[in-house]
Amino acid sequence: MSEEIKIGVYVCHCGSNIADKVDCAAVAEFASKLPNVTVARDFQYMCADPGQELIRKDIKEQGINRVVVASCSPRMHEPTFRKVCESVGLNGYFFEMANIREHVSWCTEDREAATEKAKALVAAAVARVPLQEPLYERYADMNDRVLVIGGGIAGIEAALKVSGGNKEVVIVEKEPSIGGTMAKLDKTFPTLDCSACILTPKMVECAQRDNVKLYTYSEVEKVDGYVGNFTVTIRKKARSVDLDKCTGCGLCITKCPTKDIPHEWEENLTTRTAIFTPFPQAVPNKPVIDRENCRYFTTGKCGICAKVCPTDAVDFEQEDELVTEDFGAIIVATGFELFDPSVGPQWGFGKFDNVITSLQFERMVNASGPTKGKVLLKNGEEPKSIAILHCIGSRDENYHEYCSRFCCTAALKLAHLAKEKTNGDVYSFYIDMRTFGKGYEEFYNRIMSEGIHFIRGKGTEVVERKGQLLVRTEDTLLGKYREVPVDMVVLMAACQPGQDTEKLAQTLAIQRSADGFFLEAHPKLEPLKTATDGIFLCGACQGPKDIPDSVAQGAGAASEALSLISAGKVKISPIVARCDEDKCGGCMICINLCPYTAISYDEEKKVAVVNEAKCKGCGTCSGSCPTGAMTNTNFTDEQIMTQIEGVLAV
Amino acid sequence: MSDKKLKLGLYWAAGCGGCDVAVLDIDEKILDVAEVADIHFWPIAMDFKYKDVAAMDDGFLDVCFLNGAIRNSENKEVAELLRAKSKVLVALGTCACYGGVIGLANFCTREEILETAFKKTVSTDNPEGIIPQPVSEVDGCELHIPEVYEAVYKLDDFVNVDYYLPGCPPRAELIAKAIDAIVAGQLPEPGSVLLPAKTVCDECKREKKDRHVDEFKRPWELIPDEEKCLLDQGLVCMGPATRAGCGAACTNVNMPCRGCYGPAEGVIDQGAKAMSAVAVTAVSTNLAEMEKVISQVKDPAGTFYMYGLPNSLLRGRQMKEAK
Amino acid sequence: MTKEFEPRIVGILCNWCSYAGADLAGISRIKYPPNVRIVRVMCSGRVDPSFVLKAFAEGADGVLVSGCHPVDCHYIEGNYKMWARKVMLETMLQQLGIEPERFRLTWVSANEGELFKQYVTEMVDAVKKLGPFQKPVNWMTELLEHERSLGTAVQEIAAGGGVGE
Amino acid sequence: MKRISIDPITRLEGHGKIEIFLNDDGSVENAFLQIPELRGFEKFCEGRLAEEMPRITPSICGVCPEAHHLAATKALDAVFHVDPPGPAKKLRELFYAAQFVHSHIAHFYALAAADFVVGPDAEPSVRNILGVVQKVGVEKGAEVIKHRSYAQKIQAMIGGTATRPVCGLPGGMSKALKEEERAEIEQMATSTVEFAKFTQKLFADVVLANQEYVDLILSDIYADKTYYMGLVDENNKVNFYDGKIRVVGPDGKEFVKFEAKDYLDHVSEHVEKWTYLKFPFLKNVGWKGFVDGPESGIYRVAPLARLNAAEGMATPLAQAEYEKFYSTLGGKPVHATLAQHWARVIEMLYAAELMLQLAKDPEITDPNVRALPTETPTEGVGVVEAPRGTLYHHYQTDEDGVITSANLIVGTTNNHAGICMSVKKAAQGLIKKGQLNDKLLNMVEMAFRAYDPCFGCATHSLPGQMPLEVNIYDSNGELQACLKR
Repeated sequence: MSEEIKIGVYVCHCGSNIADKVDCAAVAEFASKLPNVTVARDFQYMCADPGQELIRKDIKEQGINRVVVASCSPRMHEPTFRKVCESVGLNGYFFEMANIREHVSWCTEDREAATEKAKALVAAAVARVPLQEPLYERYADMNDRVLVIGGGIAGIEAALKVSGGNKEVVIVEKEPSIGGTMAKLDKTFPTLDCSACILTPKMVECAQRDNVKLYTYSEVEKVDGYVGNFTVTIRKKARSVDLDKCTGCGLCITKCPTKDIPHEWEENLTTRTAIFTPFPQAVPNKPVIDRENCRYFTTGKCGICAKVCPTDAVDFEQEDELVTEDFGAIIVATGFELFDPSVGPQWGFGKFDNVITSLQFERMVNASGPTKGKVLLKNGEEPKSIAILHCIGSRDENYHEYCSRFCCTAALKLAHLAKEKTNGDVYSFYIDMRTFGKGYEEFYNRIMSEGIHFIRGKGTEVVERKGQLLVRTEDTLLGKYREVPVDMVVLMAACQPGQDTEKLAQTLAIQRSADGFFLEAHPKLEPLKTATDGIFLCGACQGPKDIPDSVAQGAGAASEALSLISAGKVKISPIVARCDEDKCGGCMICINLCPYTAISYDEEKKVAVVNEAKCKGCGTCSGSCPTGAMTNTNFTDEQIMTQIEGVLAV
Repeated sequence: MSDKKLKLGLYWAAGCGGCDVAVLDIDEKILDVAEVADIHFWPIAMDFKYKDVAAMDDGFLDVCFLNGAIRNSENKEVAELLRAKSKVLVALGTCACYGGVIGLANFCTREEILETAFKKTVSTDNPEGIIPQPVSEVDGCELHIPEVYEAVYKLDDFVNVDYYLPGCPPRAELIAKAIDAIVAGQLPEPGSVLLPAKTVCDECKREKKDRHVDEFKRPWELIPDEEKCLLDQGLVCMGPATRAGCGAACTNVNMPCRGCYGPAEGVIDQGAKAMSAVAVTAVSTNLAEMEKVISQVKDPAGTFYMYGLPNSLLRGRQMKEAK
Repeated sequence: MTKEFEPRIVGILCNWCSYAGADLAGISRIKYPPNVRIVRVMCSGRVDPSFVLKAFAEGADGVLVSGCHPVDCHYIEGNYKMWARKVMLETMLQQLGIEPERFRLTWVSANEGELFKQYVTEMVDAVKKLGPFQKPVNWMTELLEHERSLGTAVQEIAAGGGVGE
Repeated sequence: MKRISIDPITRLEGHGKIEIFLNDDGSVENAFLQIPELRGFEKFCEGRLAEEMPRITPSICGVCPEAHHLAATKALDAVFHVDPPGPAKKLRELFYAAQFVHSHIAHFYALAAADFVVGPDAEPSVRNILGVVQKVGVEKGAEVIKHRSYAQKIQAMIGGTATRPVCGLPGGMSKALKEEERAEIEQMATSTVEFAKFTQKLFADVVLANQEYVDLILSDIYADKTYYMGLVDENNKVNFYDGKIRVVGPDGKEFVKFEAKDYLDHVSEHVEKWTYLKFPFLKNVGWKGFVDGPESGIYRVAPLARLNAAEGMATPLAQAEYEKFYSTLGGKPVHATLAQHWARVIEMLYAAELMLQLAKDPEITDPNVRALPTETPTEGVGVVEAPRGTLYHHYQTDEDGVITSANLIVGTTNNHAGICMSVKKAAQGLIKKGQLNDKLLNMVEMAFRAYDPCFGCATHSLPGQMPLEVNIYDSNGELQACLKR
């Protein structure tokens, strides 16, 4: 740059806030002698109108082209002074601030030492500011469609709220039907209202709204782009049934000759056919062919379903289909899965017939479930005693350290249902009773009055002696080791991240916390955001959550997404990383360093390329770029090193 | 180019002679050079003498290639003399440009070096504890040897250098190319490095992928995959931080780069940059684990500054006694 | 008049936690030694080890780098990346004859003004005990002689600090 | 005797210097070879990773870097207690034979040949490689360039680069040789054997056919009766890469034969205050000053010493030359310093033959070139014959394989005392009554040039063919003559 550098330095008294400890006039006098400084002034309040006017006047009249204000923290007034510069046509990044209030006058006892320190900071700013480059904020266009990944209660709620805002939304659900875990529940705590009764209407609404598009039996394959401009590739798995033609009459299901396949949706408590709908209220209520078990696909013979289908909807030739859709925002609502208790042989799950999981019990007590609402042992008899074991896989160093949150209250609900259905002895083995939600403690009190036996002690082992199950525990209230004989054991298995979480985290380029759930941008202030702009979280994919919390988060995430896409434009901060292609050796060190996947590798040019819309300007890539090709705007190596020289010049 | 032949000079200061061998390695091309240029000074091959140089007018030589670092007052004086006699001075080789391997001596003091060489080494038989002296008398004959400097310096610490051609040694093709550029009068801006701005990674054909290291390995600890990046395989490699030019000679034979072509364009401290790039390949969210992995790199300063300690920000070990 | 040695320490602080923590110390009127001069970066992940070496080369008596606590990084894990560099840098500094007390990486959050004071105070005390950072005296002498022989002004490189100590 | 002043130019030239002092009669009173520098490898290698030594120590010398590379690598084999697979050893040997070809061509043609081909009393302006090329013809000059270049290329193929090889690792080599590389090497080696044969013929035609030269070689002023040291294989044949160190006495009889690891029992280094270069000597004979004979522990190394210390060459053509060598020069041992040149060209032939033999060895492309060390590193000695003499690298490490101490005794250092004696003797024999002329001075210079002294190696400081000056002072310390190279 051939232009002569003319720096204006303005030392603020901040009333007496600075002037009490710093000899502002001396600092200004010192500054006036530094290289390139044209004017140096001290003034009562730089941030007030007269102070700002001083800067404007010098820029206009004295041709000042770099501004240094020594006052408070840049975290306070940096934007103020940038605007001042811009108001008279000087780029806001030709401005630098020296923090002589928070970092000098307010924290230093000795006036002389404070003045010296203030001089050092001013010298550094004056040294640095000539190296600063003009930077400009930019905007990118914003697509206003929203993708919701996961069609459980959180995703459904989020989708409906976005749709309610008159924006298009797409739900991608990997199962043949939306509904998620909630669809499997019988009653919901603490009100004990029927789960299906409150969920089904929402599911149906998703199917019916014009601006909601459902991709069931589908998965997100690839995500490109950045906030406002995501391009998502969705794999529609071959359903073998043409959804447009199928009327959902169910004839095919009744005729299917393969009837002995374990029914996953019923937690394997019963069997299903090869062509099936997971449950009666499924949305879409249309079948899918399980190709692994279908005779047509395994032996090439059969095809009965196709023959009986009145609308010719069965399509054996169907293949996986890849579709791409564009979105401005993505909401992740992939939920959780249940811990598999067979991992710990001490609980006897998978070994003893009558040790079951909470969700199996849930299906058992459901009127439309495999036992038509009856609690039955494997032999068909009703159990006389049932043990409910809390914290299976939760709060356990060997499995998951965290508390799964909803299982205490769910266990209370199941205890109530067990008592109601069997009138037998019900034992609840707990470590602590954590009933934190609104109305939950009251629910606990109610159940306690129902004659359930609460044993404060973790059910550490389930054994069988002479055909009788025994639950072993250390009763911490009695301080005694106990063995409790029961007919049935219900394990309150932990809530854990779904198996796909890791893969999806990579696809979306979002982080997971140590427990494996997706990581929010900030646990308190940004609980629904991820570190990647435009991608939000809700429900149990972020951590264990019950229904009220999941619904609240679904609505919250929808609000985040709506707020984002409604702005119409994406603002891109000028503080970003930039790669000098001439210098970049293509070592790819930076690529892994970027938490936002903002850096990609150009195979042809063999250089790193920054997507400035994704970049947040942290400069970490720059800090480890071995060639200096990667620079951090407004924080270049040269600028920082010069600033270091500057602070040491005094 | 004028009709008159170019006047060339070549010289080494504190170096190993490898740069001169590299000049010889241009092979038959040296005969082409002889056609367009007269070599007025080249101690390895010619019988011109120092006094001939001293007698030259200032700026007599069109171009002088000087290799080797500055280790004692003689090196410095010759460098100053040749600077005066040359229109263009080229620092040839890493020692002249950045200090080179012998710059590792800046980890020690002169005293430590003398003590080790003449007293501590196991085969030395020196009951009287003699240390060679600058001036000594033997049987009435007074003998002089120069005193070595406390540290190793690069050439531009003492004289103005017009061009830098680093490499240990610079590849013969690069020397030939530089000579061609000189002959054609097509030299870039003074102060430039006569090499591409890219780094060794750009020249290395190995596949870079993972950029995450679970364990740093020493070259003798594994037989590396011949296709994959050595750094990805846990070998500390300076390739990312080293100027291109060598054609990835070391990684071609399965050995990691040690940075002999010096820093990338504009980089102030090659070792610090390389260290920063290598260290972050071990990043994890487990601080203790990370510390364990990174501590597997045993001699980071010696490794990352193997060819450029005198060119680093700190130039060497600070002279306080090692604790 | 023997004035007590006042070390000059360069503090390189991340914008979101430590710089804000230092701001809070000021806002809370917490008094601490004036020896630390702060340079702001957006994230401790930005801190190139060259900055630390540069500070020493310019005559700093100590360098304090500070970022967010491990799980709190505004940019997710920039601070872990700095930690990685720090581990290796510490060994390098030791090899280069710089006492460990002169370089420190700390975690200070935006609400830890007191902690910032504590770290600064500890570091200033420790560096005071060590005395000024000693530049390579003898080498500089050789270079200085050269400068003099050229009749040029003595460069700041030697005036930076500690020469003659 | 008093020195009056030092010419500033002299200071500039002091890379290596010989100071000759005359007495009142104008005859030689004393002579010294001084080495002015040292770079301190032994010290600054401390703290480095052991495996970096084969990469660091070639910086000692750019002329024989492979010697340092392999000595260091062999020392690492010992430090890590690992034995490289057979193919790795062969590959190292092939690589190393190429180094000898390169180095011996460079020395013989560029530096030594001028004295014989052009003549010791020729004008200095033609007494150089260009003069040699004029005599033998430009075509042959191109052959010299070509074969030196072949040797460099072979080293680069195996080692990464010729001047900074990186292939050596404890337990083997970093990369196996590919078939297409082998085929190319075979071709180049075949040509090199022919070239080496031509060189023998040239030597015979130019030197041996001229009785004056033969007399000069055998003249007493160029003879020092010292011990000789060199590596030999199990048949006591010359070997550059491996074997035992054999020392023969001035009488030509075996004095001792020892393993590399035991070198400290046999070799010590003496220190003088007037040079940075030490003086190795046979510990069991002792340092007796700069004198020859069986009572003095001074020994010599390099081509002549290798031939003297061995009982033959392991390849047929070289063996025939070996026999001719001793029959022409009057049997073993040959004490004539100038016979170094002949010995060197015989070694060139041996190296070329060895190169060809190894290039044809089916095992040379075997991919099994690495054995991974499994034991804790400790201490080790690696010895090879560098072109300029026996080279010792000795390292000790901590359990992490970080060097805790290093000791290096390099080719030219071994010859330091010998060179001092040879120069003094030649000067005494040639300079009478202060009479000096260029021929006489060059003939003094020939005494040290024969050693192909590499002070780069020796001081771990300076390059191979360095400027060296000879100053001759009269009894008043006045500079009488100055010879510079």
